[in-house]
Amino acid sequence: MSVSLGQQSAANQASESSDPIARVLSVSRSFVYRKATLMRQALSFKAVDTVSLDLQRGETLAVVGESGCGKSTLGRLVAGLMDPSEGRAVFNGTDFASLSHTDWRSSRKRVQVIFQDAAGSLDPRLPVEIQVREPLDLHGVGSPSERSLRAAAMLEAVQLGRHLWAAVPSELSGGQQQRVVIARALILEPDLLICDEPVSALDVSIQAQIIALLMDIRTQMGLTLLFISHDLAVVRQIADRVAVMYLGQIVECGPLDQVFSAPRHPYAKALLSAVPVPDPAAKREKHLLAGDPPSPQTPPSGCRFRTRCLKVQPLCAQREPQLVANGDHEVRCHFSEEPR
Amino acid sequence: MSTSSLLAVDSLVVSIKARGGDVVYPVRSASFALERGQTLALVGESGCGKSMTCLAISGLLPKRGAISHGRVVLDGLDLADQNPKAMRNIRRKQIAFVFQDAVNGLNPVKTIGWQIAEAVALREDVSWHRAKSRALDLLDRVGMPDPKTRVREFPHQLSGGMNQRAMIALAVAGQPKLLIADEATTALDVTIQAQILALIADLQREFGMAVIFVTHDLGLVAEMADAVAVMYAGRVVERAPVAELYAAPKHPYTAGLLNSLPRVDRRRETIQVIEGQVPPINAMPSGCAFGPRCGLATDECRTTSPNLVLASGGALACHHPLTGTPL
Amino acid sequence: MSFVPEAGATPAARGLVTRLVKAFRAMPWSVLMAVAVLLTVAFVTIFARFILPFEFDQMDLRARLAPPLPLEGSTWIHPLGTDKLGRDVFSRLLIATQTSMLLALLGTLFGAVLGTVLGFVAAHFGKWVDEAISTLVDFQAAMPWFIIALAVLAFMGNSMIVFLFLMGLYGWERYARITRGLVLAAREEGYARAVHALGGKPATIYLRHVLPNILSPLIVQLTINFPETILFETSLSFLGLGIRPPMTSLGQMLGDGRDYMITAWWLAVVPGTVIFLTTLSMSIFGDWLRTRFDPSLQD
Amino acid sequence: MTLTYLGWKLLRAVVTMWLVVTFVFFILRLTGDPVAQLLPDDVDQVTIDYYRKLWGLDQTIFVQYWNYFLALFQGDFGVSFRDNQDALQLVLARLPKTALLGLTALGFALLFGIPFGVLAALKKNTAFDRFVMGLAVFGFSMPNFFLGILLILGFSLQLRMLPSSGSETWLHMIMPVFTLGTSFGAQVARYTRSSMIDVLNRPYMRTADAKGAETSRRLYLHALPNAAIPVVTIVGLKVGELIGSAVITENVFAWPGIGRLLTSAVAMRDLAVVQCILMMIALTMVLSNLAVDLLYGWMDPRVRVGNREGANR
Repeated sequence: MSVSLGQQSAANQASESSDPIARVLSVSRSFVYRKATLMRQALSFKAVDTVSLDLQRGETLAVVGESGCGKSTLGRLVAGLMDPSEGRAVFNGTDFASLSHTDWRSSRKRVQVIFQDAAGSLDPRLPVEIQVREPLDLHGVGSPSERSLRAAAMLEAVQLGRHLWAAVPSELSGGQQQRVVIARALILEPDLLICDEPVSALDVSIQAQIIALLMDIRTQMGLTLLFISHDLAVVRQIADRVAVMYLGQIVECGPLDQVFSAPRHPYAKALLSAVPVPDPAAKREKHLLAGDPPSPQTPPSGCRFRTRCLKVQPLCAQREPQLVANGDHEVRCHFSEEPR
Repeated sequence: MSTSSLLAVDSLVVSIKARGGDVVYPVRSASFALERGQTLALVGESGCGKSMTCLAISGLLPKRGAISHGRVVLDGLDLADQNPKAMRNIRRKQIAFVFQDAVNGLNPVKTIGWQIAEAVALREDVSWHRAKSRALDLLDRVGMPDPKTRVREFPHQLSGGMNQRAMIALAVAGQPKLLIADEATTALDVTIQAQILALIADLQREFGMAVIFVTHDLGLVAEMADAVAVMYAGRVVERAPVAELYAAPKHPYTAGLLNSLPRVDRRRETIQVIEGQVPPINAMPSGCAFGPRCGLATDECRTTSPNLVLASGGALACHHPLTGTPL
Repeated sequence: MSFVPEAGATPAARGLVTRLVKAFRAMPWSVLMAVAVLLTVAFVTIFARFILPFEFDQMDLRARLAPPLPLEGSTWIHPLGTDKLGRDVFSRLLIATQTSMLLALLGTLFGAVLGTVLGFVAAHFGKWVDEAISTLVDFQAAMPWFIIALAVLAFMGNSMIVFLFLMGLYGWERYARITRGLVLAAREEGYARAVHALGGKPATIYLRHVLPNILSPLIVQLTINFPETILFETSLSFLGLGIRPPMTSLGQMLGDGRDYMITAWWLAVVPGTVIFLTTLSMSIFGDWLRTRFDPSLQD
Repeated sequence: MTLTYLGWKLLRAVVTMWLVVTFVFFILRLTGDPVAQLLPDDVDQVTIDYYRKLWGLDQTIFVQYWNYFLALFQGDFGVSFRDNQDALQLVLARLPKTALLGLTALGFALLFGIPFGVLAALKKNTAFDRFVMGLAVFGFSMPNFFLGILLILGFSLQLRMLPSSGSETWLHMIMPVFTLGTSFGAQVARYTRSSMIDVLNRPYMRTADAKGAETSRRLYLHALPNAAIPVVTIVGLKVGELIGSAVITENVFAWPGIGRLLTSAVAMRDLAVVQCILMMIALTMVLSNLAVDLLYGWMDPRVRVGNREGANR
């Protein structure tokens, strides 16, 4: 795979803009939840089950869903951090599976990931300035003095006070740690940034700061963003397109405004209505779902959502609905609501 | 503060002795009142003292903590003066707690039924057999699926939502006058959160309980509360009926929070950010604690801490309250 | 909750050495005394040859079983008395301490390096390599090593090489277990995963990031194992296995002195006290180190 | 679930035993010709060949391995080299004395270790806590052979209160039990304390407090059942150490048990006896681990009844 260093030219970007920067084609990923022994076979379940997604250059796609729906696994598949059990994960036209170890490592200059646990993803022992510089060291970008300058510029860009650059992570607050993680991820000037719950561990006022920062940097650097979150309010603020996942599958995917203002899958509808709105005057319809989501280890037959669905029909247990597109809005439901 | 209120907290100060003899004050001044059957939301970011306030109310402060000033009056009785034994009786019958982490909040080696029955037996002198059957009724009441099986199961066998239902059953077993829900739904998924919120509202009506909702989620407050008390750095900085607070926040911190909050029902043009962070508990600035982050701060704010003053239907601690409607 | 230090606040000390120096000032008296004992033992271990008044095996049959100093009949020539062959107990004690400490140090370090390396190997390769190493770890943990050592010495004969080998294998499984767990944790959720995602090579991840971070718990384990290794050596030598005459170790001296308990009790008590003081000091120091380095124990 | 758990643990016990047997088999072969090892030096070639045939040493190593297993299964551990007695008989005759000493010491250690550990945890960071834990550090830093000698010096030679060797009366037991139990009890106290402190900080203890449960109820019904779980595990793991210490203690006090038999057999390279004792101890370890696993499963429902499907924490 060819990886160009530095800034991509505008012409280059324009010529590539038609094909997606990253795509997954019918990917699945299984995990073993009971190891094999002499007497019995191993049991596994699909955390991600036959998902296809395209990420267009410059867009922000949000993947939403509740815990255990497979959204984080999907993020890792797109990032090439995990091999799919089935299907292909393609970045810039190259299948991750076809890369050698060396090529895979240099592909990290183009794809970066931010995890939820900022404190955990930083080395507790090293000053943050060194850690922000480290990706340049790892990939041998520029001379040592250039690297330090770029690290400084990046720390300025994420607005981390200069007096904190020599601090170790435990001396920073959660918000500051997340700024360092963002700086470290962006110093290689990647094309694609995958954010896995980047703000959910943060306090309300700090959350707003980080979201504002991400939106700012996104515009400046022309980033493509895959934004994984359970917080639908944050997603509404930041995303262009949204994919809703339930038990390893995408149940609805489309432009943000269409999905949020007129969800067509009963799960998406219930999920959206369950999010409280900070406005006592807002009168909203509630679609209260009963029960817990079934275990991904034993998904129901037919439609996976049928055990909690308010409009379940006999058909739902018999046949699994497929993801059906209506324009750029896809829905997986036998009885999806007509677009308004 | 009206004397007929179920609960009146007045200038509460909580101190904690740290190792080495230092004393810190997680709660510096908390005042609010709660009427019977009403819901008060105690809102603030982590470390603002909201949980500590509730632990102080119910006598559950850690060993090194103490109420060093102020009054907590429940039904005419000042709880700050009560001995541990009396407080235990009050927790058995009058104040109940629902904690955030239900899975770890329940004892892993006891069955769900045992733990609820224990709460029943602690409230009234009934046979263990009777307490057990009450436990089953309670589980049924809180909407536990298949309660006959669940009553014999252990916390690790249940989902997070089911554990929180069990925790609520345990809390209402004593038929309390006051239920304190401390971030009770924070760890749950949003569809499960909606179920639990509906359940609490339902039980509140049925038992006529007053509820204190401790949370950082302003969306949740808007849906659940009658009145709100906003805390910042150990102080209640603004108090108001919920509609008023959201329509016209007067404290710059409240307004800042509301303006910075993303909403699921519409996209904001811009997110207005409160710069900076909460000051550390052992290095509070002089004057108003919010001063260093406030755009309206003046010299007065930097020198004198504003007192909580009663104002139309609520109370406010600010030298320069906002008057207009928010953006 | 983590707060930003205000400008002017002292930044927390970092680095093992800086932390140690800082910690030294805050040591309680018991730990200070333990450190003093350990430093003395270290001094003796290094300089025993230069300070001993007599050769440790130099006999003086005219002055057999002389008592130690404050007792009647004692002399300044033999401050700790002499043994059945008139050898100077003080000189023997110095050499015995040196032998015991060097053996314990070698054994502990060998076990630590072996265990740590195997822990990394198990975590890195996973699958059957991990299974095999984990099985060995379980086996070693399940069987009392002292008994195994006795049996091996019986089967293979009491040679120095076998003895060293047994000491080196003592306790390796604990390091392996700790290392494996910490490496896996760092890889699953932590900074190691993050550096991998940045494009770091495994060697970079392990040597630059993981090893320095897990050093503290490993050092703490070292301080726990060291006194146990001392006891392992001294116990075997006490039983007449392990170190045997003409060489001497603290255990060997004690085992020897046991036969003279009625007539010359000091022959047993003197080396026993040295063993006890050393293990005690190491335990006190190790405990203190653990509460400082293990945040879960600081409350 | 319970059955699977049990089966799994049994399997592990069998694997451990197999490893021990294999270990002994190979280490015996590794040291050279067992015939040369086991016979006096001056025997002629005919005798050597005779024994080689008798012990099947002329066959392949796999056949030998198999035969070795068969012999062990039939309780044939060989013949003691010293007096031509059956090794197993010799060991079994000594077993009750060692069991008496070991179990009494274990009881002594638990009797003191657990209550003091619990009390220290409840009175954390007080003078009492520091005193008990200081004592515990002394206890497990004291080498048991030295403790034994000090006791003999004090109580037998100076005060002449207790007998220094033998096992005839209960008076003979006092010093050995104390010697063997002290270090173990000190460790039990430490583990109990830290386990208890951990439990007392758990959220469910606050829940119990919020219910209005009184102190004794919180202690006995909520804290102790949880705190006991890790203590049981640790005690099980440390039984091996106890056996090791017993060998030394028996030596110090001339207690006629397996430990003393072992050391004398080792000194004389009486391999049949050594191998028999090794197997015996391995079996004890395996059985005690099994007992701990069962106890553990009984005490901890998270082990006994696994996760129900659909419970995603």
